Amino acid sequence: MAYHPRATPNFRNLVVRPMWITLRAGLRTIPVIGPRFFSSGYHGKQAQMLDDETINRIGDNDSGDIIYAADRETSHFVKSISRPVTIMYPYERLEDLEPWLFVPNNYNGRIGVVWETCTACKACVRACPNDCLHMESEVRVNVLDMPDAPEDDAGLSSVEFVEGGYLARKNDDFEEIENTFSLETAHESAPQQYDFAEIIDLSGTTASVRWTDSGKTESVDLEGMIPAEQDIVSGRIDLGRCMFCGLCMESCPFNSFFMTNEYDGMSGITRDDLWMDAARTRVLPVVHKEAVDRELAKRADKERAKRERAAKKASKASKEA
Amino acid sequence: MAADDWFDVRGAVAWVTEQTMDKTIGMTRFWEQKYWLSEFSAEFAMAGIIFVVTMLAVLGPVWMERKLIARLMDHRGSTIAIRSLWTGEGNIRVEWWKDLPFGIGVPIGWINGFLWNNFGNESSNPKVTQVGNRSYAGWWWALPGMINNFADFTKFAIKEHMPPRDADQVTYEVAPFIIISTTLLVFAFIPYGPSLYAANPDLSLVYMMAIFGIAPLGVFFAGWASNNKYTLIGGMRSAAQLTAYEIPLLVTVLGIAVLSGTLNIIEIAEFQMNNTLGSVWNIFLMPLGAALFLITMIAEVERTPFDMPEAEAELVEGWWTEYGGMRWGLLFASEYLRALAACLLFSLFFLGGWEFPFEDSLIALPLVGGIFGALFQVVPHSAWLLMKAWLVFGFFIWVRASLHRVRTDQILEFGWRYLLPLSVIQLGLSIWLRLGVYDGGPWPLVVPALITVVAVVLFVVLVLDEDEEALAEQRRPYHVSEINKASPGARINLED
Amino acid sequence: MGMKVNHEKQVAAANDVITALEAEFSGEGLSCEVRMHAGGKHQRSYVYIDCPPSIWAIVAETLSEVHAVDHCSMITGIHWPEKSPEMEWQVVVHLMRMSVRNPPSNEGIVMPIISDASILQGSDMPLEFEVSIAIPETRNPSIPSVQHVWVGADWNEKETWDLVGIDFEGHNEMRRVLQPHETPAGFHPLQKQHKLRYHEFNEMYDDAQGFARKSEDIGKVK
Amino acid sequence: MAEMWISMGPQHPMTHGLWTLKVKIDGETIVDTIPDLGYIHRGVEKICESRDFTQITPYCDRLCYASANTWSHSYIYAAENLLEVEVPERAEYIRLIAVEIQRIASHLMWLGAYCPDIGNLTAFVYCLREREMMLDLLQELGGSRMHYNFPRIGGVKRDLPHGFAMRCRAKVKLFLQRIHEYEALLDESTIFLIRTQGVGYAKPEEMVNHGVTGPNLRAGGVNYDVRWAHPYSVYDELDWTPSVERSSVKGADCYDRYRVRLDEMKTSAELILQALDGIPGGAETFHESGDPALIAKAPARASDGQTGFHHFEDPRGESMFYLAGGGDERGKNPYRVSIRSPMFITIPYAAKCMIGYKIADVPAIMGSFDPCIGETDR
Repeated sequence: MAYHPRATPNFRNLVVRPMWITLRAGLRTIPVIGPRFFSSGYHGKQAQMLDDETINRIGDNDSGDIIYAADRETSHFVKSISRPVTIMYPYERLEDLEPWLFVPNNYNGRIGVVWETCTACKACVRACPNDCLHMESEVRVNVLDMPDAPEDDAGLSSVEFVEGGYLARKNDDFEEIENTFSLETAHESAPQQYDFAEIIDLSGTTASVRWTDSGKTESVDLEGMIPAEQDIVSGRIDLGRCMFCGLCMESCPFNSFFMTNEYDGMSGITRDDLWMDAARTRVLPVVHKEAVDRELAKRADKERAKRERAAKKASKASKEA
Repeated sequence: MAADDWFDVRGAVAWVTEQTMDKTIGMTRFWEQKYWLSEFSAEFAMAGIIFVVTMLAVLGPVWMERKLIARLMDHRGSTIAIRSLWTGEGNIRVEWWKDLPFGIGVPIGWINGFLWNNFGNESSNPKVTQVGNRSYAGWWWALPGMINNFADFTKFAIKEHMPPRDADQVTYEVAPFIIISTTLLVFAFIPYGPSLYAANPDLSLVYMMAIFGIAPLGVFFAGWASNNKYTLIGGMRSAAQLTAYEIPLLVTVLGIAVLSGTLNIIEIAEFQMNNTLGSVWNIFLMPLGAALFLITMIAEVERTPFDMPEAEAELVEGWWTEYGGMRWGLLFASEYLRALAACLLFSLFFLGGWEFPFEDSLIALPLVGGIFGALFQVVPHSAWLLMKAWLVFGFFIWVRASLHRVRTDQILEFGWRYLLPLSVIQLGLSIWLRLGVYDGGPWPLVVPALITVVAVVLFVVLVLDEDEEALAEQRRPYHVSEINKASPGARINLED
Repeated sequence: MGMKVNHEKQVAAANDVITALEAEFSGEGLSCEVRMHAGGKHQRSYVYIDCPPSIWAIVAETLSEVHAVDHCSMITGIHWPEKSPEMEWQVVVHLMRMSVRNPPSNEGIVMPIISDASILQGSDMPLEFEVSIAIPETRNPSIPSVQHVWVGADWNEKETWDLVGIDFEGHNEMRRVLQPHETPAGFHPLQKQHKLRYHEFNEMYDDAQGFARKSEDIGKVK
Repeated sequence: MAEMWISMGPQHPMTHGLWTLKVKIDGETIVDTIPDLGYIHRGVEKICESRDFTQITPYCDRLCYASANTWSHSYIYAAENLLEVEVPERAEYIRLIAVEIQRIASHLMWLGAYCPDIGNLTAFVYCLREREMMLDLLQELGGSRMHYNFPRIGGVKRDLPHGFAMRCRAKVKLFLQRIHEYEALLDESTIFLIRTQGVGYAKPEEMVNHGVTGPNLRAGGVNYDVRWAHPYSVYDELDWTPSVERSSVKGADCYDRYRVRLDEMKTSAELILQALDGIPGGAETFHESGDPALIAKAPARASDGQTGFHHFEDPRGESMFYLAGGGDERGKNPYRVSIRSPMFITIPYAAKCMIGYKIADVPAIMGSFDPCIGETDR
């Protein structure tokens, strides 16, 4: 069978051409003259973004200074060596270079739960093929009981201070931590919005409490406090068994189960290190603000409808009586 | 003349041993013994010096290979700098000196603390400091990556060696020592400079080629003794290849001896440097010989494209597989020592030994002559020899990076059917040159010029035979023409 | 060049095969019908054959020679312990008529045939077959092997015996392919009596090396 | 020299994955071979019997680690046959795009792994560079790089992300130009041609009888492609032909199998571009996941008598799932899942193809059949 002219086994093709190609590859890495004289001339070229019909329609308006090269364009880290594809991992991260790959809810990273809206209905525990999710309880503030402004407290809060119950005090510097804190790079549990304490005894407007973190007992005025409760929430996730399939996220009826973008902080030495507790899998509501707000609005409407029905039933009962 | 410069190691060693013998045994009643004793201890010291020089010289090629191959593959290779001794990696500093007994480590701790505080923390690259990798490419003049060689050596020395269960114990243990000892013996007669050599017998060339040829025996022993079918096949292939390339090598070296009229390596080098004798480098007199020598040496040292026995997809590591720990370290060191020996021999035989190119004409230049004269006085001539050897090793790396690995039967066929006749032709040429053209004094310059021009023309003709019109029409070997394919392709024009 | 195989022609070709088969094996309890794939976008037809184990070898040969069924895709063994006495084991064989003929060649080079799918009909219409063979209640189920008809069925039969335990008479060098060679004879994991203890299997954490887990596993073939 | 058995594997540069090929050699030529599989048999069929229909998809992803999407789609089509689900048109187009991108990535993985077997180390890096582009596209679609869990019964998990069509067109067009580079790299290299042409002949009718399908069969000039013979999804609405190679009379050698796969990559790229143009509702519109245009209502239970099977064109051959309904939990779990792996049938045939060649040719022949041991051992 005839060989391609470049493939005929002669001295030129077998020895001279490969050696010249290798020499040029080596010379290309010399800092100044390399990229100028020996560059292969096709890495990181501007890719033709629009298809032909669109180009004829709107003309080839390039997108200003944003150069999109279909090849992954990286490594400004080592100037003299042009590496169009490799990401120098600890120094460069993929989500900085290609943000469209890490749209917040489109990436199957570590599991994250917005505890505020989780009602521990165990749908995710049943949905998981590998049985990684395990129930666990956590002291938390019932979000509906926290009216932003006193006047619109529609009397929805159903939990009051009770002896043996819990109360929470808002820690004030939470707002700015919440926006700057990024779980991917901090690799430790997210900051808490409240400090929780166990109520020992109630007397009028003051109560003696024992703070759960520090363990100190203190008597505290109930004015600025918010009632909290011990709730069963799904939390202990065995990441050693998890295969990041995302079925739990889809099965959550209350839209409070998300897959975060974190892919590298989850290693451990023993299997038990891979057990993640409620704090480690917390996702701050601010990350999925719209989903959380939609969910809260839905629940608030359901609660209000329930109240009206109860009121209507009560009024009907009182009419008959 | 290049021969005599200040770096006269042998003279100094002889003087020192003589003085010590005079002052010690010369004073006693056995004073007659001081003569042979000083000569013996001088030779003994020179052997030690040559061993140290060789070990330092072999560090060059090992480091060069690692860095150049990395550079060809667009990364920097190992960048561990000397600074990593005291900086540690990623904010973690191992205080190893605390484990030393009897508090020996304490002063080392002080020095380390001082270096850590003054020269350890910052790096010019912001990303490097962010990640805390301080040993990343320290100062360039500290040869980043050189420390890896010492790290590798200690790893080989420490690693446990597990001989295969029912290997043939005796031959298994003997094989690596045959290889490493013959390789080191080769350096006994390689002169690093006019007065830097361990021994200088008259027939040093014949001895050199004999000791160089013993390695295939060790290789075959290693292949056979490790009781592993793959290593047996690898050992056989390697022995066949080495013997196949031994004969053209010997015939080419014979051509050199004939041209220089001696069988002593130092005299060959002198012949090329001495203005009264030959004063023309042999590479210009026998370019074909130089090419043959390089090819056979690459095969002799088992480097790509001739390293079939050692690394084939289905042979895994060839005859090296069953060795580990220090035995593998010795084999690894012997591979690079043999490569260094090959480069030194090439520069001695063809590139005029330890003479700087055009040394005499540079000194004779009108204006700058003086500067060159001073330079050649100050720098010891062994440095030029080492420079040439490392350049030849650079060529070896370039060959390794670009050529395909050739199959065993193709290697043997190429060895027997092409190299052997060519080397015999080369021998005939050198005999004709020596007897017919040479008349005692320096070569008439027209002879090397003519030979070099003919060689270059031949090479260019060999390279440029390109079939232009076939290339233009991109004739492909396969015959999948677009069999009346539906024409979705037409919608995407591939040519742009 | 149309890519769509004509649906009516495919059903017609299936019916031809069924009438031929029923004519030949009328008495022996062979029942065939054309069934439709119910999912996806296309309702494609395939030939379903219910065949007693005794005549399976002959049916296979006729399919292979007469109806040009040249490809055996898969042989599956299923174990129905509680279903019914006459079907404790079932072997489902999937065959296919790939309508592949030797490509012609001129001066040593093969000329591949790319035919137009829309005009295919009759015996060169690609068809799918599903043959279900029910084996009545027995300790060691076995059916005749079709290794000699389609060599492709060779490793399928080995795998079926290895995992489900249905033997194939006339299959030379039957051996375990997917399980380790030293698996005890008689252990076929896909039989229904082997329960998967995965869900409540949490001792893995408190006793990773399994020192405490001695009770019910000793001596029993797991 | 007397004949001796040497075993290549289970850890051996030649095997792409964990399996052993016992080779009886006389000197350098091969006399007899026995393949020995089953090293990574995970019992996926047994695990699937205790999972419900949606939970099985992630396990089918992990059947073959080089082409996860094709296997999960193959299972989903069989499950849709079992549960009688009608898939919306847009979901079928999105599935086709995901499967064809995965086919290109799988063929690139094969080409990348095949060249070092023959000694050409640089091609591996070239192929992985292109595969990186394809994995980016799949990461946008499925959410991760290797195992996506992308298809659902009755549709897909999520619609094409914003800007996906634009990036996909750019990357596929660049890939079509880069294929010329592979042809330059390999067709013009003498050593590659010497090592692959005339090595590992496989006769067409022998292959059909042995059950070999896919690119290995089409290399012998046999035009059998499941997407063409039993069209599922929307393959019959797009304009394409299977890539068939004109091999020599003695059969298909390694070079023809390389040619067929290179041609198939081009066809897949063209299919993606056509699908992007022809997707109903346009590639730029975006539907929330769970939208009826993306996923249809599907029953979660399959009663006892129901069965479903589907042939699917995997980059290595014809993969197939057979599901019998009526498992425990009142039919939520399948009673039996049977998986046909193309390589489980092709490897024994490939082992027979090697008889008569040299040991140095074993990696070339075995590599050209593109074995993927994950799906072989299930």
